[in-house]
Amino acid sequence: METITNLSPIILALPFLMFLFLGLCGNKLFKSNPNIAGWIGTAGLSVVAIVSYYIAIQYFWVEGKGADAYQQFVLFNHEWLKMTDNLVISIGFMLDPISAMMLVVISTVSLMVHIYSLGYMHGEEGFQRYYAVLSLFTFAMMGLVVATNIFQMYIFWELVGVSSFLLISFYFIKPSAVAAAKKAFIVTRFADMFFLIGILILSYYTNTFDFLKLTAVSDGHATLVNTKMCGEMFMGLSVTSIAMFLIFLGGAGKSAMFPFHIWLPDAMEGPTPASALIHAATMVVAGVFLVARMFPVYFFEAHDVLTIIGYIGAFTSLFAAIIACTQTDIKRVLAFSTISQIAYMFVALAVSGYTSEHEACLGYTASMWHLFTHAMFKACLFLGAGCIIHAVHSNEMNAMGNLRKFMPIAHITFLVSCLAIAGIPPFSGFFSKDEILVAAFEHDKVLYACQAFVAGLTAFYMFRLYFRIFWYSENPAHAHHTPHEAPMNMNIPLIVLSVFTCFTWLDKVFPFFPEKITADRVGYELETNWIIAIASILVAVVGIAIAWVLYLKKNDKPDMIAGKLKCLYISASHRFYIDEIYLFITRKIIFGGICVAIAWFDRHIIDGFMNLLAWISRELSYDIRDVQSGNLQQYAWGFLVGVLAIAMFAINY
Amino acid sequence: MIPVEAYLVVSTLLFFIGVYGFLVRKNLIGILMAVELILNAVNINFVVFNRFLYPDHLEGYIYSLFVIVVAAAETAIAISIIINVYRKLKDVRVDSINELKN
Amino acid sequence: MDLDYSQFLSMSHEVSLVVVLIVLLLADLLIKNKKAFQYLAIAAFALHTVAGFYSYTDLAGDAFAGMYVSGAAQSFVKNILNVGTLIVFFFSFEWNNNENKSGVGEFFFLTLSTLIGMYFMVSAGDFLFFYIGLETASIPMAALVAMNKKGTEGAEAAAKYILTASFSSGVMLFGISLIYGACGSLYFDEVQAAFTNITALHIFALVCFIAGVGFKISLVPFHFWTADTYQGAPTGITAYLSVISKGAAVFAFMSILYKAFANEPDVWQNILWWLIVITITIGNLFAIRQKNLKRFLAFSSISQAGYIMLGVYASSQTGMSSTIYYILIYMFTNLAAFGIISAIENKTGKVGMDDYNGLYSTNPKLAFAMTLAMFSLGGIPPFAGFFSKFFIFAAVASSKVYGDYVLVFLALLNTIISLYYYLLVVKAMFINKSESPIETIKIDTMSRVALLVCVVAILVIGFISSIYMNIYNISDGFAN
Amino acid sequence: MNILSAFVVVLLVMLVAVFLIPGEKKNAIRWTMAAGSMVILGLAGYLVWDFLAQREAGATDKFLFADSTVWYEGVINISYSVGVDGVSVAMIMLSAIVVITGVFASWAVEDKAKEYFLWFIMLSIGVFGFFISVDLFTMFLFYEVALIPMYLLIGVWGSGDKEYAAMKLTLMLMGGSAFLMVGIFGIYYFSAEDSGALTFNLEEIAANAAMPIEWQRRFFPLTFVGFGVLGAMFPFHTWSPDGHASAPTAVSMLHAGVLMKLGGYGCFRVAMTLMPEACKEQAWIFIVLTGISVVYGAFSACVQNDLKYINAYSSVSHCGLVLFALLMMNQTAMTGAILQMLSHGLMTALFFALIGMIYGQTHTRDIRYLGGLMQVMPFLCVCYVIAGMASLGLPGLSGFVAEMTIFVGSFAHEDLFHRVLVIGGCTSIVITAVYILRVVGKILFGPLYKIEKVGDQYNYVSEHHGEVHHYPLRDAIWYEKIATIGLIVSIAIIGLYPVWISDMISESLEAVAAMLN
Repeated sequence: METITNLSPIILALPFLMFLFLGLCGNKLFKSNPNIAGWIGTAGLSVVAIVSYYIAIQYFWVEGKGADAYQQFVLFNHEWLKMTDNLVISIGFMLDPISAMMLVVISTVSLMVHIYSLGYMHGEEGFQRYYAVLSLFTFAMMGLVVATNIFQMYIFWELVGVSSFLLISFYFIKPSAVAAAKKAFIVTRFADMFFLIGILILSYYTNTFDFLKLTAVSDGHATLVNTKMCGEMFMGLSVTSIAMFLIFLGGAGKSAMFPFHIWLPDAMEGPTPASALIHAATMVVAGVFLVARMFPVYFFEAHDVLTIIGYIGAFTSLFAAIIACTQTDIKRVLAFSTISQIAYMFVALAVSGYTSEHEACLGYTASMWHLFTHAMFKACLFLGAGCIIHAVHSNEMNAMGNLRKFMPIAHITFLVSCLAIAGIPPFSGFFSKDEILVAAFEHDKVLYACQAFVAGLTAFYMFRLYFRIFWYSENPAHAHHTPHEAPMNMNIPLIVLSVFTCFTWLDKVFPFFPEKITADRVGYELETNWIIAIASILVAVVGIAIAWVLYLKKNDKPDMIAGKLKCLYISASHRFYIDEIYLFITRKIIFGGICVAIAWFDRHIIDGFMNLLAWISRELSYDIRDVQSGNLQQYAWGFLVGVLAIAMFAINY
Repeated sequence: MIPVEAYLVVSTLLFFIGVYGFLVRKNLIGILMAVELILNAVNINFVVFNRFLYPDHLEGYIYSLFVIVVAAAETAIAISIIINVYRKLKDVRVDSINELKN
Repeated sequence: MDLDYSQFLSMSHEVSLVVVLIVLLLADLLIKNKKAFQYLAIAAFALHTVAGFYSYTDLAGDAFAGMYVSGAAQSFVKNILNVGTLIVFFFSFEWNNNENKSGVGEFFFLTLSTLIGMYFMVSAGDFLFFYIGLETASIPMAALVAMNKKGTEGAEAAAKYILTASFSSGVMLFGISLIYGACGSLYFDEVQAAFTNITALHIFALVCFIAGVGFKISLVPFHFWTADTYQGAPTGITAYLSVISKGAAVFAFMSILYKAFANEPDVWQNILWWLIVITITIGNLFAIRQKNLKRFLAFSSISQAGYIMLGVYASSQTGMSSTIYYILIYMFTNLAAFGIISAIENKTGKVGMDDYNGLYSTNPKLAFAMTLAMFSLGGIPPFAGFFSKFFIFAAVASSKVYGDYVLVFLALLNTIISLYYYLLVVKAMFINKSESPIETIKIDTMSRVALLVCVVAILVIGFISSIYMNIYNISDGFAN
Repeated sequence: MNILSAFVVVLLVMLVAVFLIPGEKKNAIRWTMAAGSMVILGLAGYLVWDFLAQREAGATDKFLFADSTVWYEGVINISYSVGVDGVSVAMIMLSAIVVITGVFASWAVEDKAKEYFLWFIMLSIGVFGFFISVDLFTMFLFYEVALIPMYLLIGVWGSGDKEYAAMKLTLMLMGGSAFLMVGIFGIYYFSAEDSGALTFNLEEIAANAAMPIEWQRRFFPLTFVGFGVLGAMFPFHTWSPDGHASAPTAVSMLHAGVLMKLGGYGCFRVAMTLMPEACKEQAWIFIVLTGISVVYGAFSACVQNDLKYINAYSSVSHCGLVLFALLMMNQTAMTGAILQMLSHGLMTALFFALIGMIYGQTHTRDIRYLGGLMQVMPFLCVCYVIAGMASLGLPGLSGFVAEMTIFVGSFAHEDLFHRVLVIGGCTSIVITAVYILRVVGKILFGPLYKIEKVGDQYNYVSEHHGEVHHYPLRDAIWYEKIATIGLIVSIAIIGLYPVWISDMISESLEAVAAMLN
């Protein structure tokens, strides 16, 4: 235990120090040879990874297991800002199953991305900056998952937001990148505002930020919230529900749930490895993590919100999947698939129960499980896409095709990951997604149907992607410029990550999640529900088959179908015009309407009033000038009238 | 005998005649004379008050004497200044001295 | 009762001034060298001033059966007047040497005789003596105003001054006569006893009296002469008018209000409330657009008169002390301003505000001094003007009456306008660019010394609390 | 000598020194300024340290380092009394930092440098004097001493429509102090029961609490508005955009960074502390007003094109937040308000410094005519991004600490209406992000705009009715770096480890908060 406690600060401190070091003096020191900065970053991060692995292993197999449930350790908790005696923001380190799991996910993917970037970002302007920001992001993400109190989470929440901003705007000379970065930051910021308000409401009633206090459960209630907030109403709604819904909105912003999803596709302007790390594997699941973290509160005190979350999730996953079918920019396809997969996780949480008796909390487990697996294969997909883009210098499908013979490693890993995400056994995605479907089935048939359909879509668009890239027809461009296999330091991460997806079926690995990661932290035996499993496999296969038919070879069926479903296709390919709506609201209404009006009001009414006062006094002074006429007798008149008037006044006073 | 009010009426009339003169006369000398009327009204007041109301002191009489004296001095200066004006402007009408205004 | 000559001892100020006068009268006949005469005159008057300081506490007492009263307060006031006059002499030195060669003797003689008139006003014990003082102070003033030989302005200013003065003194006398009729006495203390159970007659009399004195202090609407006369008069005399004669009139006015009309303060406070508001506002509104600095300062001094009257309005010992304090500081400040104007006018003949554009680049010292004066007039700390304003407002506010706070508030709002036009001068000197700024000038030693004195006074007086304390301690001398 | 008086004395010495140095010896003057302000900074640092030490040692009286000398007595009781609690210490530290950075930021002033620095010192004297005073009269004296140099500093050394701006600023602030003065008289003459001796001493007045409520009702609004004008409270804020836009760099820094804090500080120290009952009654009016200025300022900042206007309006928004939180009248919110003063002071000073440095080279502040500066002057631009992040409340920088304390504290208000207002205030954090990123995206990022590269030299090309100017561009030079880095470091210190300063402030607010509830 001591070792863990002593090691744990490294996980936060080291990335932060690396950020400061690389950020402040990276450019100066390594001007001649930027790669050193990359190596330093990678080395530092591998240390972090080792430490997190060690801690996770120690926790899961040695320290964590309590009498019946896994304990929640607070390894350290330093007072950072004291607002009142109770409302204290601390920077701490909480170790419990989900945070331990997240440590592994983050450090793994981050390390892979670090290694990968050594090749991918080689020779880029601002290489040091890139690694500095990666370190910053790792620091922030780690701090987020190990947060001991909701405000610490909010702090690091903002930090991941800004590091995402910095990475998206990495190519800050490209206006599109800048625009995307602004969009990402502002949209998430907008959601964060709700998060903040939620925190305010919650802390106002419960008078604490501490997760342990907030999520403490006894006899079917999240005790604190229940006692403090039960029955509090605001405008006919339970305050608890409002608060928890607002907090969820925060999560929805980061996790790109509808209607906050618009930033994620644009965020692909950033360097591909960064997208893999932030916008596929880790940051975007922060919302899921948040809901999981507050799960007891949601489940016991705001179950209506949980239901809403379920339906939002379901809708988003469907919505995103449909769009993904029509995109031609491979990174955007992946982005939408990410949105849809994260929505899955939300659905899983929504359909989960709390106790682990007869698999009630299967959804919770499945959600975290899917989070894990998805992180791995989606990162792998992105990195693979990175290799491809690196090879053909384009994001567009049309620039690709038939690449399998040029870049076999990328091809294999990509295929594996596609199979995983499509939910084909024995790859990891199958298991996690299957559990989600089971949970949904047991809880709510509508959601199940929706998710099952989305599973099919997923399989379809992923393999559409796969076929378009690696099969389809030779692209004439390749004749004079042959795509080449990526360097080794880019391929290793692909291999590693794809390996992660392959061994879930082992009965050493398989029971890990059910045993260790459950809502009440009590493990249980999981046996597979074969009916649903088969159903989902079938759906997936159908999806793949359709993709096979349409995209294996170049043919006109896709256009024909697109012609059939014209309006659907068009609107889907325009992402259902959500961005345009946003643009209209922000540009026309808020900017053109409110801001301009206020600015005008300020200049002309408020300021005008002040100027008016000045003008009045000046005019007055000109109007009365003739009183001083220079004529002696008029002076005397004034004198006399003055005397009489004053006399009148004084006498009648 | 004539009541005190009568005198006061006279003096008040005189005062306002003087004021009127000051306000309407166009000639500086005339204006000066109007001032004299005002002062005389004042003198009447003092004398009358002293004589009728407070006969046991002489303050009113004294005062009126002083007023007469001061008035003389004032007139002297005023006349000389008016002459000065005449030298400068060849004119002693009040309208002629409104260079300084506003 | 038979005349007791020892009473003249209590008139030491007047006596020594008369001596100075006679000496100068003779010297004017004997000494042909004007410069030497000036030195003599200034020296003699300086001597008188110093003597005044040494004789100002112990010689309390009255003369002429109480027509003349003198005490610590009165003699302090006279000392202030002396200092002011002395500074004016210093500033006028250059002018006397050049434009006024012919009339140096008259200049001093007339000035000093007005001064003696002011002495009388200040330590008047009854209306007769006050009236004599008033006229003695104002009649020679007309001649002084007329000493401006350039163009027709001097003559016109003098004519306007003397005629309106006589008119106003006529009105005032009418009032006094009515007061006499109503109260049966001209002694302030007896009037105080008799001036009760007010009738319309009393009020009308009072108003006439206020009008007469308000003319000297140039309160609106009795102020019309001010601007024209100030503009027309020689700058030195303008300074003298705007500070010394105004100050003396205020003292006299205050002492009379506090003595003769002490029993019915509400009556004249109501009148003053309105007079003050109107005076400050009108003065400011006129000052805003003035281009001629002398005229500008004339209107500024009108609004300043309004502020001064605030202290009178307070009708308390604090009010008196703050009034005296205000005038003391106002004297130094305004004299500094006029000193600079006259210095520049003597050298270049320029008095327009636009002529001052870019003055800082050519004459930084003058511009700096002018800035101090303007800030002080505007009541900006840490300059003396701030303290005087603060104390005079405090005197009004001390009554804890709502109406008084309203008055203070209105006055303060007016300070914004006044600050505006004071800053206009600063702006002209520091900010405005000018293709033909006033060339660098070297002002004569006399003016420089006087200017230095004023500037130092502006800078330090506020910080030396003992000054205000002393004034406070002596200023009960007015009420008895 | 008392350490607090030492601040003023040192400044006076600087005043004399600079006055004596002949104007053409510009470097001598600058280094005198630098040395002097270093001393000030040292004093401030020592003050903080010693203050904390004494509190540790258990010094319990409200004002430490108290010292009092009778000035006027009897007719009117004025004494030069100094003393500091946590709030004033924080403010003094802020002023010291801003002053020294301001000195370095105005290193490049060539025209009439001597006079410039003279007025600059005058301004600083007013600021420090204000913060150390516990006597209402001296406080007010220093307050106005701080106001008036602005006129000349802006009017002479400013840019754009400077005469107008300077005059407007001066008159509006003087108008504020006109309101204020009436309030001060009221406070003074009701400072004690009829028997007791009147006093200007804040502590005694608060202790006597002799002002009857019906008079408080009259004087509280006057006093609050009087200070509120300087605190840029809606609708009395319009001096701020023009004033800041026209002022020279260091003056904007000092004015937005420190002088506007006088407003909030005064509102808290004088209006609220001395007239609590009326404050409780009328707080809601001003809460609404300030709440408006929070959102209003942010919104109008979104569509400005002049960098300084953007920052001025954001100042309106942030300072509105200060008063807003103060009026919530609980310890946490007030602590947040003071923190916000600190952080806003630092970051807005940083903003103005950077804007000044950019403007000094491009000769335009219009964001429509700027772009891609990040490639040209990376140092300045990175600093600008950091400032922006601080201003939109990024954790780890001071803005976040302040705003979160304010929101949490204000939301603890027991009245629902107030809590709803707080939620309204929260929207400002989004709008802030919008206008900050608008600037960052437009002028720092993106491709070069109106900038041409000749060899290694970048030139800014501006055609100004007809003729074309080429202004060479460069990155920051040493004194600019000192100024910006100094500010950034202090922002980061507060942001990374806020607990000590927030505790220091909060403990000195305990009594007031208790009294106001």
